[in-house]
Amino acid sequence: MIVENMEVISQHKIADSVYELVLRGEALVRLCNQGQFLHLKVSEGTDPLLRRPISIAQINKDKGELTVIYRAGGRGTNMLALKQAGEMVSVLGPLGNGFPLNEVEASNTAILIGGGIGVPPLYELSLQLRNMGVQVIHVLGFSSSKDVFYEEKFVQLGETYVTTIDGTYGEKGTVIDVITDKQLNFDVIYSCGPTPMLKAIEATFPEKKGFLSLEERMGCGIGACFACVCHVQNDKTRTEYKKICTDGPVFPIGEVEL
Amino acid sequence: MIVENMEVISQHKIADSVYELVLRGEALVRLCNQGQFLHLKVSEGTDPLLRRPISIAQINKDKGELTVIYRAGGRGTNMLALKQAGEMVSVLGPLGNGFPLNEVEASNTAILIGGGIGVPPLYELSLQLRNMGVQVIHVLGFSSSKDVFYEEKFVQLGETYVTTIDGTYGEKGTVIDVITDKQLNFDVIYSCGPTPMLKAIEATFPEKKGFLSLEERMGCGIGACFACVCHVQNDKTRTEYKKICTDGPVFPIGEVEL
Amino acid sequence: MSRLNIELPGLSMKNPIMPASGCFGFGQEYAKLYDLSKLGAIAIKATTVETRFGNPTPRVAETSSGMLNAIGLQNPGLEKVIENELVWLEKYDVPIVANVAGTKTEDYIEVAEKISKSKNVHALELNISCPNVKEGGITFGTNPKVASELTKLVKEVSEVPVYVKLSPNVTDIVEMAVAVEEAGADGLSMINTLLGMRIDLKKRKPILANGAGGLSGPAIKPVAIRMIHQVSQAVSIPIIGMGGITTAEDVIEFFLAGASCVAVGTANFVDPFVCPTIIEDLPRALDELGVDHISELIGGSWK
Amino acid sequence: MSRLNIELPGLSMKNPIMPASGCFGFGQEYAKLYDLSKLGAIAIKATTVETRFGNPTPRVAETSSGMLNAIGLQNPGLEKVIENELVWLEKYDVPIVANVAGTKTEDYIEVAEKISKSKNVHALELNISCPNVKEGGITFGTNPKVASELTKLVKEVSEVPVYVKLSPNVTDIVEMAVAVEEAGADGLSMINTLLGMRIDLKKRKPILANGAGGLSGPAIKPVAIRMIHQVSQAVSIPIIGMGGITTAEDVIEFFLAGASCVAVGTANFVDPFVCPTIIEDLPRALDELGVDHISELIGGSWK
Ligand SMILES: Cc1cc2nc3c(=O)[nH]c(=O)nc-3n(C[C@H](O)[C@H](O)[C@H](O)COP(=O)(O)OP(=O)(O)OC[C@H]3O[C@@H](n4cnc5c(N)ncnc54)[C@H](O)[C@@H]3O)c2cc1C
Ligand SMILES: Cc1cc2nc3c(=O)[nH]c(=O)nc-3n(C[C@H](O)[C@H](O)[C@H](O)COP(=O)(O)OP(=O)(O)OC[C@H]3O[C@@H](n4cnc5c(N)ncnc54)[C@H](O)[C@@H]3O)c2cc1C
Ligand SMILES: Cc1cc2nc3c(=O)[nH]c(=O)nc-3n(C[C@H](O)[C@H](O)[C@H](O)COP(=O)(O)O)c2cc1C
Ligand SMILES: Cc1cc2nc3c(=O)[nH]c(=O)nc-3n(C[C@H](O)[C@H](O)[C@H](O)COP(=O)(O)O)c2cc1C
Ligand code: FES
Ligand code: FES
Repeated sequence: MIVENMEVISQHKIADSVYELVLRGEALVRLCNQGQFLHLKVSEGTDPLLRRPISIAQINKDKGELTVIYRAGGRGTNMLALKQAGEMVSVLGPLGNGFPLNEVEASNTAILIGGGIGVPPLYELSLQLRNMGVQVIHVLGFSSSKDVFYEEKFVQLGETYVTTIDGTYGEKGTVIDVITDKQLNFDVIYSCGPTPMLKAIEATFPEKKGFLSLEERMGCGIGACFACVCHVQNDKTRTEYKKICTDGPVFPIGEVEL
Repeated sequence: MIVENMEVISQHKIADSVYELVLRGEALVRLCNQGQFLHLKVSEGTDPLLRRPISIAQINKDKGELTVIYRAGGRGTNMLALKQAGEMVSVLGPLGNGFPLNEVEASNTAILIGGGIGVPPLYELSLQLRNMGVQVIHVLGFSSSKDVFYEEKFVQLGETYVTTIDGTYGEKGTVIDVITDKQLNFDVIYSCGPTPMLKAIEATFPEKKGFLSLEERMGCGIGACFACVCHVQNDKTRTEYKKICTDGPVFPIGEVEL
Repeated sequence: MSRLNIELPGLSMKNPIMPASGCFGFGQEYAKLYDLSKLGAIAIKATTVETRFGNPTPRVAETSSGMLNAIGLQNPGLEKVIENELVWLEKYDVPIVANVAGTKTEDYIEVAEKISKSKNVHALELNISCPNVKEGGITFGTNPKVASELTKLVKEVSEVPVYVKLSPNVTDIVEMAVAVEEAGADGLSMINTLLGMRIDLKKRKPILANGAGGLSGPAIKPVAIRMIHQVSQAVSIPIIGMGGITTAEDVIEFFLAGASCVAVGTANFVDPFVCPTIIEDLPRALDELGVDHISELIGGSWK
Repeated sequence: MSRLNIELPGLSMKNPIMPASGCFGFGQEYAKLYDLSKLGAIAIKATTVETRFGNPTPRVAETSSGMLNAIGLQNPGLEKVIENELVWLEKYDVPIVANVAGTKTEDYIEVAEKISKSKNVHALELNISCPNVKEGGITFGTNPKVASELTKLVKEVSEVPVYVKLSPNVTDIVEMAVAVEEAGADGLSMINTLLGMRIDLKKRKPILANGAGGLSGPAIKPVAIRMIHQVSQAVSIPIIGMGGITTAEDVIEFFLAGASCVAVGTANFVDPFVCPTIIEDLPRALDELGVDHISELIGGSWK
């Protein structure tokens, strides 16, 4: 984990309030894996003060480039969205443990379930799984047609279902609806998205092997401040904990309380 | 006085830590006069919070451009120095009352005495005086050779003396030294620079007509916060005051306490 | 139909936005920029019995997301404020909140009595919390008994409702608030500035000529929100909220904490148009939250 | 010849920089980034008698140039801190300041007595000011008599010097400082966080699950500087200064105010390398001011 000033190579709006940002640097890219995240400083001064945790969507070690995809909503991400090619961004990373690849074999089918702005880290994961010869199914859930992004990119890597809650694009309903309706078969689950979605996955597929990527408000991002802890499932003492920033953000289904 | 987002047209380092910044806008430029100042917001966020007062160095109403020259030293000016062409800067202005032109006649000689980063506002003043047919003499004082800027530009407008305290460029000594040594003759003084220099001018030429541009830490820049007040000379009650931002920054010699 | 009007003791406001005392002078400068009748009210600069020059300069210093000031209650004095400033303000359709300051109890009483008779003064704001006056101003603001007595005396002479402006530089803000409520205050105004200091490294002395000064701006907003959240649950008089407000969202945060209207201070220095900008922007912010009238939000974080 | 070393009760420091308690865990995470022996000292996370999970999440919220936290003293408990964390830290050549917390007087005494016996604990920091513990932690920090009694009792059992960490949420910080000095404190540590709050507009409740939290970061620096400036003139014990330090210049400002060494908290979250960066940068900052040794600056703004 290092701090590096990375150069903005490009920044594009790819859906309603959603931006794709490509950063280039020297050293940091080489350390990154699927499912890890970066801690970005969006401005020079002390406002906003804290870094913003954003997942890695794509890693290009040859070019020394990283892609992140984020929704601009609050102060920090709105300022990030103003960055133009050539400007520099201070990046702390890579942080956390990404999606494990060694839990799946070439003969397996993996289902990658993304919800909204939880979709991005699944892209690099899918690239890696495909490299290993794993069959991938993507189920990408969004609120509405205006929020959909990266569908074509995922289609190129495998079977892809897009759902929207309001039915304005793809299937109408939740990701769970699609999986049950289409009776999709798979050996392992990888998922990232809002907590209600992750809870539904855990409840619907209690017997499946799976990995969930969690979110929490963070201070340090490196395990020192204890901002991002969660309880461990079935812990009677209620004193055990995991830190999402360093023990996660990816946890096996059933490990921590959602 | 308005608030306008102006575009950075160019930014160049012209001396040690001294930058020349050209801004373009729609409406603000047309309101500006020699000796007035702008209040610049150097960043989007709330840090740094306050605007920075910077004098107008040149006004190009045809092109809609303003030039300012400033020394990057503290947090705000250092951030301003990072702005590149194409970026926007929020500008409040024009503020204050500039150097009066109606106090001098075409047949007169005006001496323009600048100290360090007080030199810039004298440039537009000199252009205006020349337009009126007034003879101008420039005496520009700097600390050292590395601090000197705009000499050639002033030379094109009239007799110009450059002094440095350490003698590494031009005459050695203060601006007062040069004026007395060379026995310069003039009808009216215009000056901007550090307070000790202004005091020396007031003390050395008590009988001359003259105008001094003052500095003080400012809050609002528009006369509302009472941050920038100074006492009035010979005020027995000690309750009279002038606001540098709106009554100044230019005052006739003898009006306010330096 | 307005979604922004607010009715408070003495103050019938078109919208809940007033410039904060000391950050708007007596309005003359801002009147050149926009129509002051747009404002919900105006809190004018602290007025003392006598003309005051205030503290030596520098009087302001910047801090991270904030500023320090030690103006020292510079003002033309009671008589001139009434005769010039308040009369000049009569041409605007906006209620005036007169900020009353002093060093001795009698000063407060004299200012309160006389200024409250002015036609357009609809409320007093009793400034017992200015950190920049040496002779005693500060003890009024940190001692509940003293604050309560002063409130009583001022209430006796004032012809308009009295809002007491609380200092945040206390251990127990609720105790102070309850004390002045019991003494008859019609409302509270909070918070005044936090006491702070910055030091000039080269000169090795405080940047402000006065030494310490009052910290204002976005930096102090979380302290203001916390105090209003506490106090609004402990008293039943309304609160004029302030401390770092810059945007319509900030206004809503103060309402949810428990304020019934707000004052905008330091932000006027960064953007002199900030008050009308916030007023215009509020309906959008209410829409986003699905709120019809801003008054529905008062105390929403604890109700 | 060092220009940065500082000698304080119990603490022989290579340089005046320590990470602040709660912002550095027990050092394990930062040890992966740089050699902890570079630090002047380390203030470890607050230790309580029992294992604590702390408050529910969200535990942090951002503010302008600051942050709020309500971690709630999460820590593995006295025994594990001594056996695991402190033993692990022994491999570094750096004095440890153990931050002692609790809810009852007996808790403080037990932690102080036992932890002060650890080989590398060179001083205690008595945390009477944590705003995030409900049961009474806060009253220790706001009542001079209670603080003074606790200090006496802890001094009796501690084998190392005791620094009392003061809360800024008081009317009279000097009164608190003098009280604990008289009770035998070897030094002061100030300031802890200011009590603040932020409200989530959509959810209409505080962002922190705990409601209020402690405000830290550059936003509070002017308050810290002001308090250290006041207190250092009133006491003769040394002060560990903290509150918003981010740069070498900030360190110098704290020294000029009256601190004898400093702690860096929130800035570690923004840049995990900030402590070594400041240490490396300090000689340049001293050069620019023409200062030989940093200790020359202590109290320079009022001496
Ligand atoms: C491990 C991890 C990976 C993430 N990956 C992505 C991603 O790839 N794309 C994306 O769009 N978003 C991602 N997020 C969420 C993203 O961090 C927040 O949307 C973002 O921090 C909000 O910042 P803001 O400036 O818009 O909001 P503000 O309201 O200004 O934020 C204020 C503070 O709250 C924190 N905060 C607010 N919302 C969240 C949130 N949902 N999660 C965590 N912290 C929050 C901010 O980090 C900041 O400290 C991720 C979060 C985590 C924890
Ligand atoms: C009317 C007027 C015209 C000016 N014109 C110019 C100019 O043309 N070129 C130029 O280089 N400088 C000019 N100055 C000085 C310039 O405003 C300061 O150098 C600048 O504000 C310092 O900001 P900073 O971010 O570098 O320093 P910081 O230390 O970050 O500033 C902190 C705060 O102190 C204020 N401050 C610090 N030094 C000064 C100062 N000398 N005068 C006023 N405020 C100060 C800042 O505005 C800010 O509010 C002018 C000042 C005034 C009042
Ligand atoms: C320059 C300045 C002058 C002030 N003068 C007064 C005053 O005269 N009377 C008063 O009650 N408050 C005064 N205040 C405090 C403000 O009214 C307000 O309570 C405080 O600044 C917090 O709000 P803000 O953060 O929006 O500025 C002053 C504040 C500033 C910045
Ligand atoms: C996340 C966090 C946790 C903290 N935990 C403790 C603690 O356990 N004990 C303590 O005495 N202070 C604690 N503090 C206060 C800091 O030690 C310090 O006094 C305060 O944050 C001001 O310094 P800063 O602005 O540099 O962060 C904590 C601060 C933060 C931000
Ligand atoms: S964010 Fe600090 S421990 Fe996870
Ligand atoms: S800067 Fe506010 S009155 Fe001059």
